[in-house]
This record gives sequence, C-alpha cells and structure tokens, in this order.
Amino acid sequence: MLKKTTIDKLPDLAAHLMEQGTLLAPVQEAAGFNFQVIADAKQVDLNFHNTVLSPKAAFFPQMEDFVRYQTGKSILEAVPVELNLKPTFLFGVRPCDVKSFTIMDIHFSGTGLVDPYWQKRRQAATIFGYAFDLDQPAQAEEFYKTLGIGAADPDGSDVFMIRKGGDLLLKGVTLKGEKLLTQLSLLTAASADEEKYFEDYIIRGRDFKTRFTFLADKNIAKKLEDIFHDSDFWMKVSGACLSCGVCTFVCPNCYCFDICDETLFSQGIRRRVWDACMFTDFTLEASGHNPRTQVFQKLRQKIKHKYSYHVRKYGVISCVGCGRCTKHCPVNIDIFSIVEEAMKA
Amino acid sequence: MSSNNPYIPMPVEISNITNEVDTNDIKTFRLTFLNKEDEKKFKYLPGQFAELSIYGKGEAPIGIASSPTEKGYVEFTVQRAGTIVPGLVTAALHNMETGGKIGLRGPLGHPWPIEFLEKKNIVIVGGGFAFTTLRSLINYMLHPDNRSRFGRITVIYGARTPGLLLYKDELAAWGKREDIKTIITVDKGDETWTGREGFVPAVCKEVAPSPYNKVAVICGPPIMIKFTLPVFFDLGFYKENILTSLEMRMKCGIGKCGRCNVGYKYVCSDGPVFSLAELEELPRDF
Amino acid sequence: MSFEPKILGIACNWCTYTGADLAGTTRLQYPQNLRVVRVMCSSRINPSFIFRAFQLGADGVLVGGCHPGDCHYNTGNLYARRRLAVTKKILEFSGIEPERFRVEWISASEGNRYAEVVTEFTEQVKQLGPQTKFKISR
Amino acid sequence: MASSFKQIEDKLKTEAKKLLKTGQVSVVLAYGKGYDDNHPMPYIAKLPSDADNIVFNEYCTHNLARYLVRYPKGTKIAVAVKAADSRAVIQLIQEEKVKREDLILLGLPAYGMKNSKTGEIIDSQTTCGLYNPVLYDTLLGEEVHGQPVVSPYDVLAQYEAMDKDARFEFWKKEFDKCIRCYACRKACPMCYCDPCFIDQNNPRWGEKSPQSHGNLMYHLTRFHHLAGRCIDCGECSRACPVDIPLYLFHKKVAKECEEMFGQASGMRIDDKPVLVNFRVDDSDKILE
Amino acid sequence: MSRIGVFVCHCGLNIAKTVRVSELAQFASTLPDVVVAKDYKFMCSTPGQEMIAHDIKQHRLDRIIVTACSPLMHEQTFRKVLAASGLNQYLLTIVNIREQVSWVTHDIEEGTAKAKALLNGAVYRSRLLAPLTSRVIDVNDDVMVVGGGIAGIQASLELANTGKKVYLVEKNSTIGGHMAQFDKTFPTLDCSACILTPKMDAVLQHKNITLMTYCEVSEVKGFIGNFDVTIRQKARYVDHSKCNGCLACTEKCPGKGLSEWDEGLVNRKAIHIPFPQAVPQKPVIDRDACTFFKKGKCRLCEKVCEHKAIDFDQQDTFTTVKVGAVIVATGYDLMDTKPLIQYGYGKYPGVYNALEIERLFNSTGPTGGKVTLRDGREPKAIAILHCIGSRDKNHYEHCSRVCCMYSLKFAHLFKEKTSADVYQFYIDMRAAGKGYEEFYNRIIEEDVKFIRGKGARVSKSAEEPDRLIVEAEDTITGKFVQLPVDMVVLSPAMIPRSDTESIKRLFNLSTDKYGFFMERHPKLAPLSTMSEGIFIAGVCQSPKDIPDTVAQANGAAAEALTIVEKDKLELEATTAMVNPASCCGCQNCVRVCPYGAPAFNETKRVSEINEALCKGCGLCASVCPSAAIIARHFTNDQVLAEMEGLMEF
Ligand SMILES: Cc1cc2nc3c(=O)[nH]c(=O)nc-3n(C[C@H](O)[C@H](O)[C@H](O)COP(=O)(O)OP(=O)(O)OC[C@H]3O[C@@H](n4cnc5c(N)ncnc54)[C@H](O)[C@@H]3O)c2cc1C
Ligand SMILES: Cc1cc2nc3c(=O)[nH]c(=O)nc-3n(C[C@H](O)[C@H](O)[C@H](O)COP(=O)(O)OP(=O)(O)OC[C@H]3O[C@@H](n4cnc5c(N)ncnc54)[C@H](O)[C@@H]3O)c2cc1C
Ligand code: SF4
Ligand code: SF4
Ligand code: SF4
Ligand code: SF4
Ligand code: SF4
Ligand code: SF4
Repeated sequence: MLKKTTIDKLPDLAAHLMEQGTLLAPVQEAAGFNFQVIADAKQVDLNFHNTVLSPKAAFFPQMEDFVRYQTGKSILEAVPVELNLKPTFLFGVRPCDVKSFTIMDIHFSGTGLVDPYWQKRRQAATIFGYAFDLDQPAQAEEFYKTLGIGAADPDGSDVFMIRKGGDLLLKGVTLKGEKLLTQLSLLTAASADEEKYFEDYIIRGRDFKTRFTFLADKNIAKKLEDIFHDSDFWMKVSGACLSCGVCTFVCPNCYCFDICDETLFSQGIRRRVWDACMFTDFTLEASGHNPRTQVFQKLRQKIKHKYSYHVRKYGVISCVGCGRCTKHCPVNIDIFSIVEEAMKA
Repeated sequence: MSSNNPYIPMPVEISNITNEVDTNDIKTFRLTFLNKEDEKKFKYLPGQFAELSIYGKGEAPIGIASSPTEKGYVEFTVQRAGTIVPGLVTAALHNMETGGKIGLRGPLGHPWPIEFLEKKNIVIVGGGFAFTTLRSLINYMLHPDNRSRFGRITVIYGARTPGLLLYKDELAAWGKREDIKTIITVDKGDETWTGREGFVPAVCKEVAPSPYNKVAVICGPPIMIKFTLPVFFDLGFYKENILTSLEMRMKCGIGKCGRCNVGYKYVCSDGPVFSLAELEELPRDF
Repeated sequence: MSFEPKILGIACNWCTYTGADLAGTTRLQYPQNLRVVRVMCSSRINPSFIFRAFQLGADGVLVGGCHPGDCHYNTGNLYARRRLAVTKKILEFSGIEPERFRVEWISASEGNRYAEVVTEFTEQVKQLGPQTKFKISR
Repeated sequence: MASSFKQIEDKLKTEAKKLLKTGQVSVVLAYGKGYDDNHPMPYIAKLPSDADNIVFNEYCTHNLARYLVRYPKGTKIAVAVKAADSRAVIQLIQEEKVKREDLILLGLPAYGMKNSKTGEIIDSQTTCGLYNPVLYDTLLGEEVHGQPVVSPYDVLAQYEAMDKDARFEFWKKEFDKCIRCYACRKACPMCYCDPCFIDQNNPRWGEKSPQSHGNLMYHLTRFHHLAGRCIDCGECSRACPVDIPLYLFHKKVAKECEEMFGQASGMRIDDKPVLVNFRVDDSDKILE
Repeated sequence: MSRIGVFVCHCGLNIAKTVRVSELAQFASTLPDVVVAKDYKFMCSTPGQEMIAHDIKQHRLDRIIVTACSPLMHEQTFRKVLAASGLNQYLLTIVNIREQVSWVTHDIEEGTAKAKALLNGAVYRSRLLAPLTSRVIDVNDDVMVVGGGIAGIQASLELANTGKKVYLVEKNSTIGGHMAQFDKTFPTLDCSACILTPKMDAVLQHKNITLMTYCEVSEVKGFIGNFDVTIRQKARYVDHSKCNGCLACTEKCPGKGLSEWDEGLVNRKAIHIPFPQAVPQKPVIDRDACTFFKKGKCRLCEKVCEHKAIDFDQQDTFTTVKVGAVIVATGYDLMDTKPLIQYGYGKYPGVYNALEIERLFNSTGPTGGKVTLRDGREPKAIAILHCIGSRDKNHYEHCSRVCCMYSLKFAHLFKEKTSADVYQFYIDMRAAGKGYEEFYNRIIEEDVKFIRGKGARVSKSAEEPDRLIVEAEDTITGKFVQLPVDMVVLSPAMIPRSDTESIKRLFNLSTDKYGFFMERHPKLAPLSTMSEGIFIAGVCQSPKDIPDTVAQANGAAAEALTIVEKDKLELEATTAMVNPASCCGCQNCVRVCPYGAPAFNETKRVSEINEALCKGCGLCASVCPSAAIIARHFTNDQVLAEMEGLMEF
C-alpha cells in the first residue's frame, strides 16, 4: 500500500528510523551531498540530485577491520573484530545506486565464497530508494538509462520513494519494506490519484532522457574483447588519464581492496581498505615485476573490467551509469565516450 | 562470524623447517594445525595454494607443496622474496624457527584436474623452485592408494645449478623407483654433478614423449614455460592436455579483491591451474 | 603528578650526540624526558620523521646538529637547516605549537649547552602541556 | 586588449599544425574536446590533422606540464602553457626532468578561466594569480593587461590570523575528508614520483586506511616535498573530489620559502630548487 | 622472530647507582623477540665479553643489545665480540645509559624509566638491522701532487724518497712557487734561492718523480686508492725532448711580455724561462707575446734553434695517470689592491705591493737587487702598511699571518740596502713563531719606526709632487698622523688562487668562507679533506709561513703514504644505496651529496650511488622524495622503528 508524508515531516520520519537503528541519509556538505550517519534528524535533506560519493561505503566501507592482534604475541591471541550491527536504514538512494548494490551482491555474496562483512551489512539494511526528479534533466555525464536502469526504478529497494511537490510518497517493495512502513505511524495512506501518479512515474522514468541511448550491453563486452590488443586505441583514449583513483573511489561498483596490517606500538589491526587498479602497487609483485605499469594498461583494465570481464564472469555490466567517474575525473575523461569510441573502432 | 570467515586465518605451528637450497633463500615449512577441526576442514588436492599469514606483516599466497596423502601436516616451500627491499611476509617467515605460530588461510584455488589425469600417462615438467605443487602432485600419484589410477609418470625437472634443486632426497628416492621415470637436469653442473646438463625445453625435446593419451603438467619460470609449451605443442599434445599454473599479485585469494585477473579470469579463484587452451583465450597482455 | 612530557631527540653523531656524552662525563644534571635517536648527520632527518614523532605521541621534538660550517659532512646541516625550517613552518600552519619543535646547533664541546637546551626545552614543553593534536589515538 | 579564447584557439591550431607538419615536434600537448564544451580534455596531437581537434576555452584549466615527464628524453614536444603551467615547465627544467631545447612553449595568456566542475570563474586567489606565461617561445595572443593583479598570498591572511587550535581543527576537518584517491598528487605537475613515498610498504610511511593520521602524514609530507616546487596552479585542489583546499597549505609553504630563501618556484630556469640548495649565510632565524 | 640478547652493564656503580639495572634486564626479557637479558658488573671486562660470546652460541642469538656507556666509548669493543662469535658486527646496538642517563640524573626512578624507553627503542631498531659487509678495494701505489711550490716540492721529495712514484703537476713552466721569488726569508734571513734551488733540482733528478710543468689537471675520476687523473699538458711550442736548454732562442726573440716572475715590473721575452734557476731549464713560448702568433711572421727562434726544438704546431695534450692519493698544494695569490683606491696602488708609482718589493731586493730581480723607485730615485722614507685587506671586515677577516714578519724582513733589508727612514703602520705585531719575537726585537733595534695604526690613506703630497702622504691614526698617542714618504709598501691579504673554484670541483673539496680549502677537522685531521684520499698542504689551506708549509707538506706526504702503502682498503660499510625500483629519477641525491657519490644513470633513468665515495651521512636519503635510498644502518624503517620504541612507554 502506498503511504505518504510531507517533506516538512522528514525530520520526524528520520527520528522514527533513528529510534530503530542507524540512519544513513544524504546531508549537505561543503563539496555537495553525501550519505552520513545521521545524528540530528534535521540534517536529512532530500534536495539533492545525487551524492558526491556513492553509498557503497554503507556496505563496503573504505576501511573494514578484520582482526586485532599484538605483534610479539601468539596468533592465538588475535581477536577477530565482530560486526555488531544495528538495523540500518539507507535513506534516499537513487535507483542507479540501488542497482549497484544488486550488482555488487553477485560479486560479494552471490558467487564463490561469501564475503561475510558485505553480507551482514546488507542483511542489516533497509534501503529507501528515491526516484530522480523526472522534470529535472539528467546531468550531462549520467547515462544509467542506456544500461536499462530507469530514473524511477524501484528494483532492489525495500522501500521506494517518489517526491510529489511537498509530499513524499513511499511504497514497500519488499516484505521487509512493507512491514517497516506499516510500523511507521506518522505515515498516512495515499490517495488513489497518488497511487496512479506513483505507477505512472515509474513508467515515465524508463524513458527518462540521458546522454547515450543506443547501445546494447552485450555488444560492448564483445567489442572490447576484440580490441583488447589495439594498444594504439587505448593509448589514444587514455592520453589524458592521470591514473589517479578518483573514478574508482567514487564509483558505486568498484570493489577492489587491499588487506593491510596496521601496527602501532605492537598493537595492530588487520583491515581491508579500498584499493584501485589505477595505483602503482596494485599489481606489483615482490620480485619487482609489474604486469600493468602504463597508464593505458590501467585504464584499459578499468574499462574492460566493467564492461567486458564482468559481463563474462557475472553476466552483467559493472556500471550503473551514475556518471560519477566522469564528473569527478580531474581531466574530464568520460568513460562512456571511450566505450562509444570503442564501438566505432 | 570468524568460523566461516574466509578472511580470518587458522592458527598453525611450524613443526619443521628444511633448508632446500645452498643459497639459503628457499625453505620448506611443515605446518601443523593447532585446532583439530581446522585440520579436518582443510581438504585440498595438489595444485591448490593457501595464504600464509603473519600478523603485522601481511599475507602471501603460497602453493601447497605436500600431498594430501601426507597426514597431519601441510608443507610449503617458500622463497625469500624481494632483492633489495625484502618481501614482508616471506622474509619474516624465513626468520622463524620451529615452534613458531603463524596463520593459514585456504585451501584456495583449483587443483590440478585429478580426475582428468586419471588413466592417462603424465609428463611433469618443472623448473627452478616452481616445482612445489608438482611435488605435491607426484607424491599424490605415487601414493599406494592412488598409483594404480594413473598411467606412466615421467618427471623432467631442471634447475640452474645442482644446489638449487629442491627436495633432493625425494628426487633420489624417485630415481630408484620403477613406477616413475625421473630426469633431472641442470643448466650448469659443478664438480660433483654427474647428472644431465641442459635446459628443460631441450631435454623435453630430447625425451620426446609421445602425445598419445598423455597430459603435460608444466610449472616453472616464465622463460622456461615460454620455450617449453611450443615443444609439447609440436610434439602433438592437445592444448587441453597441456596444463600450467599462473602467478599474479594477490591479496584475498578468494576472488574478491580484484587484482589477480588475467582477462576475465581470476588467477586465485579460477586458477591458478589453467590449460594452454584456456590461456590462449585470455589476453596475452594484462 | 605533574605532567612529564615525552620528548624525542634526534642528534647527529659527531656534534650533538658527543656533546650529550660530554654533558654526562661532566655530570651535568638535566631532566630525563628526552629520548635520543642517534643519526650520522642532522641532514639524515626526513621531515616525515618529525611528523611521525608527533604522531607517536612526542610532546616535543628536539633536533641537534653541528654548528653550520662545522658539519662533519661539510654541508649536511646547511641543507638540514632549510629542510627543518620548512618542516617547522608546516607544523605551525597545521596548528601544532611551533615551540614543540626545536633545532639547536650544539657542538661536541658544548656539553653545558646541551644540558641547558634540554632543561629549557623540557620546561617549555611542560608549559605547553600534552601534545594531543597529532598523537594517534587508538 | 586581451585576445578572445577563440582567437587563441585558432592560433594554437595553426601553430600546432605547423610544428607537426615541419617535424619540429612530434607531440603537441594541448586541449581537445571533451564530452561537452564545459569539459575539455588534455589532448595529445601527434599528426598535423590532429591539430584540428584542438580547442581552447575558459574551461581549459589543466596543467599540461603534468604530461611532459611521460615522454622519453629527447622527444621534441610543443606544449601549450598558461601562466602557472609555464612555471611548472620552468621548475621541471630546473629539476632536469625536461630539457629546454626539447620544448616549444606555446604561451597562452588567459584571463577568466572557469572550473569545469562548478562552472564558476576560478578565483585567482586560489592560483598563482598571473595571467601571462612566464616563459614561452611564441605567445598566442595579446598579453593580458589591466586586470586586477592579486598577490598569490593574500588569501592566507585569514588562516594565518587564526588561533592555532582553530587552525588545527580546520585542517583536521579538511584532511579527515580525504579519501586517499591521490588525484591531488596525480594532477600535480611536480608530483612525478612513481612510486610515491606513500605507496611503499616497507616502511609504510602512512597507513593506507584513510584515517586522520595516515592522511596527515601523506599531506604534510607532500607539502614538504613540494616546498619551493609547488608553482601554485591549483590543480590539486580542483582535482580533489571532496574539495579539500590544498592550495592554501601549498601557498603558505611557498610564501615561507620565498621569504626564507628569496626565491619563488618556477620563475627562472637557472635557479636551483631551494631545498636541494643552501646558502652558507642562510640565517638561523628561519628555525625560530 | 629475531633472537635478541640484551646485556645490561652496571659499570660498577656508575650506572647501577641511578638505574635499577636488574629491573632493566627483567623488563628487557618481557619484550618480544628478546631471548636472554642479563645484567653484569662490567660488561666491557673480559668476563663480560665472554658472557656475551657464550650466550650468542648458547642461545643462537642473532642481535645483540649492550646497554651500557656511550657507543662512542665501546662500540668497537663489542663489535669485536660479535665478530669473534661469528655474528656480523653491525647487528650490535648500544644503548647509552651512562653518559646520557645515569650520569645526568640523581633520580633512580627517572633514570630507570628513561633507560627502559631507550632500551625499548633499541629492541625495535635491532629487529630490523641487517648484516653489512664492507667492500675491499685494491690501492694504486702512486701519488699525485698538484702545485710545485715549496709545499709540493717538499711533499714530492718526501714521498719519492720512500720509494713511491710521484706525479708533480705544476701549472707554471717552472716549479718553485712564491718562495722562488724571495730574496731572503725571515726570520733567519737565509737566502731563499740557496735553500730552494737544491730542492728544485732534486725534484728534477729524482727517478721516482715525474715532473709535469706547464700542466693542469683537467679531470679527476674514481675514489680513494683508485683515482684516474687526466692532465692537460699546455702547448709550450718547444719540444722539450729536443731542447737542451741552451736558451739561444731567448736572446733573439723580439716578442715582449710582462715578467710574471718579476711581478710585472719588467719585460721578458716571448720565448723565455721565468728566471735563471727555473726548473726545468727549458723555455716556453708565450703565445700572447709572440710576434709570429700575433703577426704571422718572425720564427726567429726556430731559425736559431740548432736542435729543431721549436714547434709552432704543438697542441695541448692529455694524459691520464692512475694514483692512489692526491696532495693538493696550490698555494695562494695576493689580493689585488687596485680596487682599494684609498691606497693609490696602480695610481701612484711609489706604491708597491709586497711581492714587488721581494723582487726589488732580489739580485736576479728587475733592479739587480737595488732598491730604487720606478723613476730611479732612491727612497728617503718608506712606509710599510700592514693588513691591507686582511683583518678587515669589509674584505678578508682572516689574518695573513706572515705579513708582520716579512714587513720586518723588508725593514731590515731596506735598512741594509738604503739609508731611508722606515715606518711600519700596523694594527698589532704578530710574531708567534720560533725565533720571530727575537727577530722583531732585532728589527726594533735597527731604528725602524713603528706606528700603531692602520694606514688609512695614501695621497699625493701637495707640497712635494713626487712624494706621498700616508695617513693613519696612531692608536697609542691617539693622534692623527700624516707622514710624507717616497715609497709605500702594501702587505696585501694572502688569498686563495683565482682558480680555486675549478680545483674545488675537480677534487670535490670544500672551502671555507674565504676560499681556502677546508680540512676534515681543524685539529684532528688538518691535512685530510672530506674527499677521502685527497690531502692539502701549504697556503692553499690557510696562510702560513715556510716552516709551517714544509711541516704540513711532510705531514701530507705521510698521510698519503698511509693509503698507498696498503695493498687493499676497506670501505665504509654504512653507505647509502638506491633501490632502483623506487627511484623516480629526480636527481635530488645527485644535487646534494657533498661527495658526489650519486650519479644519474641516463639509460636506466635512475640514480646510482658509488659506495666508494659515499660517507654515509644519509642526506640523500632524506631528500629522496620517493624514499628510494637505503641509508644502511640508518634506514628509514630502522629510524622509524626506533622512534616508535622510544615513544612507546
Ligand atoms: C598462486 C601462487 C602460488 C605461489 N606459490 C609460491 C610458492 O610456492 N613459493 C613461493 O616462494 N612463492 C610462491 N608464490 C609467490 C609469493 O606469493 C610471493 O613471493 C609473496 O607473496 C611475496 O610476499 P612478501 O610479503 O614477502 O612480499 P611483499 O613484496 O612484501 O609483498 C606484499 C604483498 O604483495 C603480494 N604479492 C607480492 N608478490 C606476489 C606474487 N609474486 N604473487 C602473489 N602475490 C604477491 C602479496 O599479497 C604480499 O603480501 C606464489 C604466488 C601465487 C600467486
Ligand atoms: C711577500 C711575501 C713574503 C714572504 N716571505 C716569507 C719568508 O720570508 N719566510 C717565510 O717563511 N714565508 C714567507 N712568506 C710565505 C711563503 O710565501 C709561503 O709560506 C710559501 O710560499 C707557501 O708555499 P706553497 O707551496 O704553499 O704555495 P706557493 O708558493 O704559492 O706555491 C704553489 C704552487 O702551485 C702552483 N699552482 C697553483 N695552482 C695550480 C694548479 N691549479 N695546478 C698546478 N699547479 C698550481 C703555483 O704555480 C705554485 O708553483 C712570504 C709571503 C709573501 C706574500
Ligand atoms: S580516468 Fe580520470 S579519474 Fe580515472 S584515473 Fe584517469 S584521470 Fe583519474
Ligand atoms: S563506472 Fe562510472 S558511471 Fe559507471 S557506475 Fe562507476 S562511477 Fe558510475
Ligand atoms: S608526494 Fe612526494 S613522493 Fe609522492 S609523488 Fe609527490 S613529490 Fe613524489
Ligand atoms: S584528491 Fe582529495 S581526496 Fe583525493 S587524496 Fe587528494 S586530498 Fe585526498
Ligand atoms: S633522490 Fe631518490 S628518487 Fe631522486 S634520483 Fe635520487 S634516488 Fe632517485
Ligand atoms: S649518504 Fe651522504 S655521502 Fe652517501 S651518497 Fe648519500 S649524501 Fe652522499
């Protein structure tokens, strides 16, 4: 059943959620919006287009502690860090970012060994998806539409939210979401008109215009494979790339990590931290051999990983078209223009 | 969480250390489990590897050198890595003594395809210290319970100098057996060396095993692999019947951390064992 | 108990370290808060060493070298002077009290000066109180 | 009268084409089309026909000197340089990373550059504040005159005046934001080390995890590495996805270096970088 | 993972009084990797050392920490213990709890706490120590001496007499240096030529000395024990292998140039030997003065030379020799006093500098030893002005040390050769030297007038146009003096050679603020330099007189001998090295190293350190941004670990 509340009451809604667990929601920061653990219900702000950093950190934090140990003491005294999670509410996630969770699920908990941290954090969370505003044009660098993700796609959310003027319409998508909504007494039932508006909105969202509209994903994988050895092509498109890690760190679908032992005064923590295929030491072996040293190799890895390898391995592109990589690239490299060019090559 | 957590190592104790070579930088570590359940869970086959873990230093993926037929312990043959700046984990390991306790995560990766090898004649080609998982395979096949499952076994093993050959005692023992043919070669012998001299690819060509019902299992330094593969290909071995094992920098060992891919394959979880046919599908450049 | 600061010293082998020994041989008394790392030349000091010292919880850092012109390696301390000056400015702008970081030229014959400097610096750091800004808290 | 961006672009195209055609250079580092006009990209022209793709507009902020070190010694390169970019080239020449005789500097006088991310005019206080290149072989437009000249260090006053605890809190807040993507060092024309000290694990200079102390170690050390070398182009701050005002710190260090050693970075080819140099009569006062 | 042994010394009560030593050992034994920890009364005693040796064996220790007195005291002692026990000596760490703990506090709590912290730091560091071995190199037997003044001559002879082969490189066409210009030498007043020329001859005759006059060093490569020195033989235009020194050529030659030897007071021929006793006695052609070179015609010398020794086509040639050590003895110049316009040198013919006066006294000089003014008059009053440019904050702060003495010598000679009144204008008299004060007293008795006050100005006398007025403030009477004289002698500062910069660069020497070569240590190593295997002697190090110069020359010869006497040399083990995998090619190390040890390898695009040149200061390691330099024994990880250990408790 569709529920509703008003934007004015957002702090109350937030406060309710905070009573039940941890609330993560967009907050205005100096550099733009970002998800934060909400301490003050009034901070929650839905007047954003999308967040600077993707919400992947909610499930795959940049730093995850595995074990605490003491050097000089036996391994038997090392203590695994247990995750004691409260229920978590991830509030106001755009459909493309929601989609990224389902893609990452395949990697972290859907195939091979299960990553317990990802899985536990996922299980503890309820996701409030939040449709884009269809009357606002997409930002130039976004292209999720191309990848079959609607601007108001509720898939993957537990609760999906659409804004209608000063109102916020909420619908339970999963049983978990539905149950939660019924508990939230401050929500009222929506009218039939609103229900219709909601359904139409979702359909309308599928046709929402973004920059690229012509590609079918399967071809991308094949085509990239074909031109793998065309280093001239890769050199050309990577000419400006700095091989920094911005595009990977802001990407909701980049999952590479490193495991580090960080010790101080013989107290240490083994933890995982984000890593990036753009970094020098990513593939550097102890012998000094490094299979990927040149910028073009690194950028090729990144692009092929997302649009080709990932498709071969998991059957889905590892990109949701959020456009963060392009937007934040210091030299304005547009990953999708490269894919587009590859298709022409 | 920890019991099912693939990132948390099991505690093991170093019960024996063997210095393998005269340069002192390759040692075999025999590890015994400190928890009996861990030992039970640690079911592996030749060709798999594990992450050796030392808190404060890190982890290093190392191929399992012992055979699952050897009960009560697992063995790893480790080279001290890094020429100028020593490798963190391997150097620390080399500084350890028996009784030292470390961590172990695994078994990881795919083994040599044992079922596929059954009933076949097997040529094992090893070079340098990359002989470790081959040793595991040989000992596995030679075990009385298993020997009958496999056809003829030929081992061709080469090292730069006699001092750099691993598992010298075992090599000698195999040499005396009837059910395995062992050919040892060194690039350059010394005064005491009475065996064969010459590079592995050349020896392979000379021995020229017929491809009939045969599988070649090859492990060694990249340069050796590069020249040995064509030899077998020319001898008429099917690409599917030439097997090798790859190495790439890795961290998690379970296909999550994203760094050891060659094309769409992860060396840790899809490999490290690949057939030549599979490799040819992958890009030659990374 | 009054605040007893931990002070990290880095002293060059030829002048300041020897000067410190001289302070000992002449039985001069000074506070025991300073713990000295011996390096061959004050120019060996990497700026990161200083940052790290504060992260490790040093309440003050004292660097000692030969007087300019007397460097055992001719010009080492002339480079060090510039590099450490920049280090100090960086510390200052990052918000650490610049008084917590001091560079002194103390020759091998200046045992008394060594004792004086240590005494005075320890006193100064005491006044400043514990350094918590950079200190890594776990 | 300053030249328009379009005029400069045309000259840049012509000049690049000429240089490539005559074989005077094998590479022209300039700007090319991005996915829209507001997002041009560094562009590497190698064929005379490539020159047609060159653009120059108010969003062409990138410091192309960054790419020079990628080419093998002896490669003849023409590089389009704005004010700070030319200083970067000078600094690189001082550091013997590039040779003057291998370079042709196409000077771009530019006023009113805009930030691609925000679309706003870049406050010249956040950069070196110069409009005309310091060094060039050909100037592809009229020198900019009559625009307000700002001291590059004016912007610091407010921060210098801060109480030290407040300043510490200010920086702590800023550095805590850092996600360690290293865009700052990669965008920096003077950060050409590969590997960077922070990439190394034996010893590990700063923890890899993006926590206060690792971040602090990375940034403070980087500021030190760039002391007397940072040419104040502002690229690091513009590259930073979380908008850390790194330029402030760099400016402060640059100001101090200039005061202590009497030399600004990237102004004269024959200078020696200040921290690998000394004067016997440097004053001990600088340590106070 | 290391097996560390900690040995805490009581040093009788020296340490034990203010550090609880057994508690310290107990504390050590709780630290990770510490296998044994013991305390003992006197660790440095034989039983103490034996205990360490024994424990190394018994506990298979691989790191030793001795917690005792300063490393400057006993590091060597304990290193030997390690070496004798088969452990690399660099695996020793000394914790200084005597000089820097127990002796500087009375408080046993404080002392013990600090000792613990220091020990903990040592344990942290110790784990990361690596064994080091020093490289051994072969040593070349021969020595090069640069500069053929009295210093160079003396050093060459000394070395040659021990049987070593010496290359003596002199830039002029003769050896002898300044001393050859003098008439008499203070304080003994013996004839300079009489004592010098035999030595010059001995050099020429000595079978172990290769004399290379009219030569300059153009390149120095290598390092101690193994220098490759390239020498440029300047074209003489006379083939010395043919010339027999008859000097017929010099008579006919029409070309004229100012005689350097006579300080430009007279001319000499274009083809010339500098002075009659020159060694070698073979002429060279001064290209700038030669009529043929100037006008394309002449060649008179060629015609008269019976031995066909003249060769106008001669070019500079280069030879490279290998030597094990080098002595630099390039001497000094006198300061050019022309810019000091207040003294009128170069303006008034009556103003002379000291070396010109030396030539005037000399019987081989321009006047044949007669003291006359330029216009031939005999001076009636002479003023000698001390400290011109020396001891002067505006010019050279240093004292030139010999001026007082030679001014006295001049006074004496003036008195001897003329009837003039002689006045000394001095700041104060410095006569510290054997027999110097006596010489001073003797001169006072010779009726020389002393005016204590620095000569301030020399001007032309208004009344008598060919006389000069010297102005000064007499600091004894406080009166302003204006003294009319005929001749003024300036005693200019002795300053480094004008080509000091290039010599400095060639041999990688450093200079003090005036430009004199710097010794390694002013007291303990006054003849060595920071460049190993390179020594200095004579005035190039600092102003001094002949006795001191000769003493230094002998000393330098002995120092050089200690090197070339050896077959092999052990090099410093704690040197720096570049990890090429991390080097970004910034060349900072190359720019800063005081010894030129790092060099950039253009092909590999990384820097490399020549360990033979490296002294292990570690400067390069701290300027290396990408932390590529491993400063052995003081590596980044070792220092960082030690700091961590020091700060833990
Ligand atoms: C499948 C596989 C099997 C291997 N089997 C053996 C073996 O049997 N014996 C043996 O001596 N060595 C083996 N290696 C190589 C061994 O993993 C490296 O030498 C080791 O990781 C170096 O670690 P370090 O901490 O000493 O070096 P560091 O330089 O400190 O390495 C830092 C980290 O980089 C990673 N890394 C560095 N080099 C490699 C590398 N070559 N391969 C994978 N990861 C690397 C590791 O995560 C390591 O912890 C194997 C590698 C792989 C991938
Ligand atoms: C006016 C005057 C009077 C003095 N009278 C006395 C006295 O009476 N008694 C006394 O004890 N002292 C006297 N001294 C001091 C005395 O001159 C010095 O102590 C002595 O000459 C120093 O000898 P030297 O070999 O160090 O230098 P020098 O005599 O200067 O000899 C240096 C030699 O090195 C050569 N040379 C220089 N550069 C190079 C080069 N690059 N390559 C090769 N060769 C080079 C020069 O040509 C010269 O031959 C007097 C000094 C002066 C100025
Ligand atoms: S594409 Fe852009 S953001 Fe990504 S590594 Fe290259 S320069 Fe950095
Ligand atoms: S690759 Fe770029 S567009 Fe795609 S999900 Fe990642 S950040 Fe978004
Ligand atoms: S921060 Fe320092 S080491 Fe890193 S790239 Fe910049 S200059 Fe080099
Ligand atoms: S660009 Fe910004 S976020 Fe990235 S490392 Fe630099 S300061 Fe940190
Ligand atoms: S300072 Fe370091 S990075 Fe620079 S050239 Fe020397 S070794 Fe290489
Ligand atoms: S340690 Fe000192 S002497 Fe050695 S190379 Fe480095 S700077 Fe030169």
